[in-house]
Amino acid sequence: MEYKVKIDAFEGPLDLLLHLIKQLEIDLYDIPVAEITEQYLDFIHKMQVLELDVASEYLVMAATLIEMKSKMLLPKQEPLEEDLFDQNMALEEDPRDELMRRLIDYRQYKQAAQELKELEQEQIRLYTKSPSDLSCYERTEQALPAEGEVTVSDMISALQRLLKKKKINKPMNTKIERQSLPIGKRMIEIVDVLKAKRDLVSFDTLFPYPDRSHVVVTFLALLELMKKKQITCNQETNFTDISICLTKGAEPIEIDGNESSY
Amino acid sequence: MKSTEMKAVIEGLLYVSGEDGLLLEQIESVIGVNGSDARALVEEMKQDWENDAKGLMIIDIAGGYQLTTKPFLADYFEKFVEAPRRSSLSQAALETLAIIAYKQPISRADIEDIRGVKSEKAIQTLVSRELVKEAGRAEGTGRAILYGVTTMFLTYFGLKSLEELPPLVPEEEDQSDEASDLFYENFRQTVEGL
Amino acid sequence: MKSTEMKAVIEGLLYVSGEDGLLLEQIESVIGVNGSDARALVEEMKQDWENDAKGLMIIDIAGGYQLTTKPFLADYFEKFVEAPRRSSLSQAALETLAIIAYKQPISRADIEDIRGVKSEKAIQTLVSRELVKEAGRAEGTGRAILYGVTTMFLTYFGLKSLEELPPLVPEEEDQSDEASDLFYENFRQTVEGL
Repeated sequence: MEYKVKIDAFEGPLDLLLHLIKQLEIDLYDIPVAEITEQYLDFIHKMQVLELDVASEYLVMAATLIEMKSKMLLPKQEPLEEDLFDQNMALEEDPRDELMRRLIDYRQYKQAAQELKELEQEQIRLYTKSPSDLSCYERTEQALPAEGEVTVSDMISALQRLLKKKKINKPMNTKIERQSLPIGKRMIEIVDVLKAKRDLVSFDTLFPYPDRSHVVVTFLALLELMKKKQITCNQETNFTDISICLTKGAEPIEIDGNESSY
Repeated sequence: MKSTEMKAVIEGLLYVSGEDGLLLEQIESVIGVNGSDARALVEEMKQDWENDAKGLMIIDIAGGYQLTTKPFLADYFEKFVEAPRRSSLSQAALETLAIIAYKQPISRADIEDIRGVKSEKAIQTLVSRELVKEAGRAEGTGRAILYGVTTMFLTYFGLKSLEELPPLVPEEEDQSDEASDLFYENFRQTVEGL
Repeated sequence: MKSTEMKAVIEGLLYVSGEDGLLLEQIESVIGVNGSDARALVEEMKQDWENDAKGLMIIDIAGGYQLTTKPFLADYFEKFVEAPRRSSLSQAALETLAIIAYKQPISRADIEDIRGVKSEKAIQTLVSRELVKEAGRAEGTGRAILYGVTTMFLTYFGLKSLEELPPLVPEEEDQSDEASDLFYENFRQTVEGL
């Protein structure tokens, strides 16, 4: 028989205890130590039967519970008259107090974590973009911030953000790849862009995606358009940017959008 | 400058700032208005954008504003960005983060004391996601690292400030926890079936 | 889907794509319309946005569209980069600096390859602030300038030497908590193996 257990693990012995307390409908402020210890040990024991690696924290808690149980079993000493003050102190020293305090404490953070999770789930549905590069607006003579204001970790986190951004953009590229853009379609697009600009367009702007097949298709489309005398390429001198425009007075041609799929 | 133009400038600033968000002071210094006027403009923009043809909205985050997409777009974006934008935090990380947020500055030992389990890995995750940072050193021997939350923490959970954190409720009964109930039930059945 | 809603989705997509731009095919696949309808919608949006309160506009790029700020905002961006901000060096500068520090000697082309954007200005700024310097020339044609960090860089970040730079750890996939994972992983395997 196969069991598909679909849950998160207990977050530790306190979490497990809280769970048992709830399960057994126990009052957290008056824990029956014997009962809870038995249940806890039972659980741990069964995990061991299943040959699970029981984390040491669970075993430490087991020991604590056993110790507590034995303390509770010790006969209470009759207080002497002169110890009246001490007796009050002793009353407060219920061996369960420490555990109760920890459980209550832990439970409130567990609840806070739950609330954070809800906020996270709302927030995760909102998308933003990474900040734009505004360095072109910076004046180079601008003074450097004081030493210590910028740390190595600022630098590293900037780099991490960059890598994260690249990772996010990746799937979009693979998606485009799979669609295998026909050269004809790309030719139409290029002509559209050139028409819209009514001006010289730099070579680079026609290659906005660092996606290999997109680059290849764009390049082939440009060659095809040149062959058909639809576009003209200019380059002032060696190694300067190439600019492209529609050939003036060229006879418009019919482009088959599905032509030679790459 | 007319207020329409100011809005246009704010929109542009929000766009270039992206996920970093735009501080109120930045709006003030760029368009030369005071804080309350800047705030009023943004509030107006928020209202202007409440129509169906707008896909973007302005949210309040730590000391300023951020431009984000509206929640209903998430369904479409899951098609667009095939990987989830960011993985959500594990239960361990969330618990650790809650403790740090409410008790900061706090040492690892104190966190582990509250959780009852080792939390090194969880803290490391939170630091690497920039939700938590070193916030000083404890006095005394060892000078343990103390942790605190970052501005990113506020942004991540869409909070304006730490005061917006829901108050801790010690008395309330534990919320029913279906996940672990199920776990426990399955566990019991499995064991009994052995 | 109504056309207003489609516009909202396109606006959201344009925003999230930012400077990378959005391909027409992407619009088609996300909202499930054909190319000419998508194009018509964007053209309508362009017109809608021709009002003074809009700081953004849509421009044509090869095969698609890009959201960008209107040209008149440039003056404000100059003020903006000088306005107080959270991190005192821009993301662009920090990114570029980090790449140079870890990969030096490195050419501008290689930096741009990693960053995916033009980086001439960022490098120039870093050079003028003496954090980065020319550190030789590449072999081969062109003999591109190679950049490296300066002694000033080390002083500035309080480093004795480059060896003190922390090693780069690729951000792991979800680093969920070790302790509970071990506990649970074992349990799951055992249960599934029954």
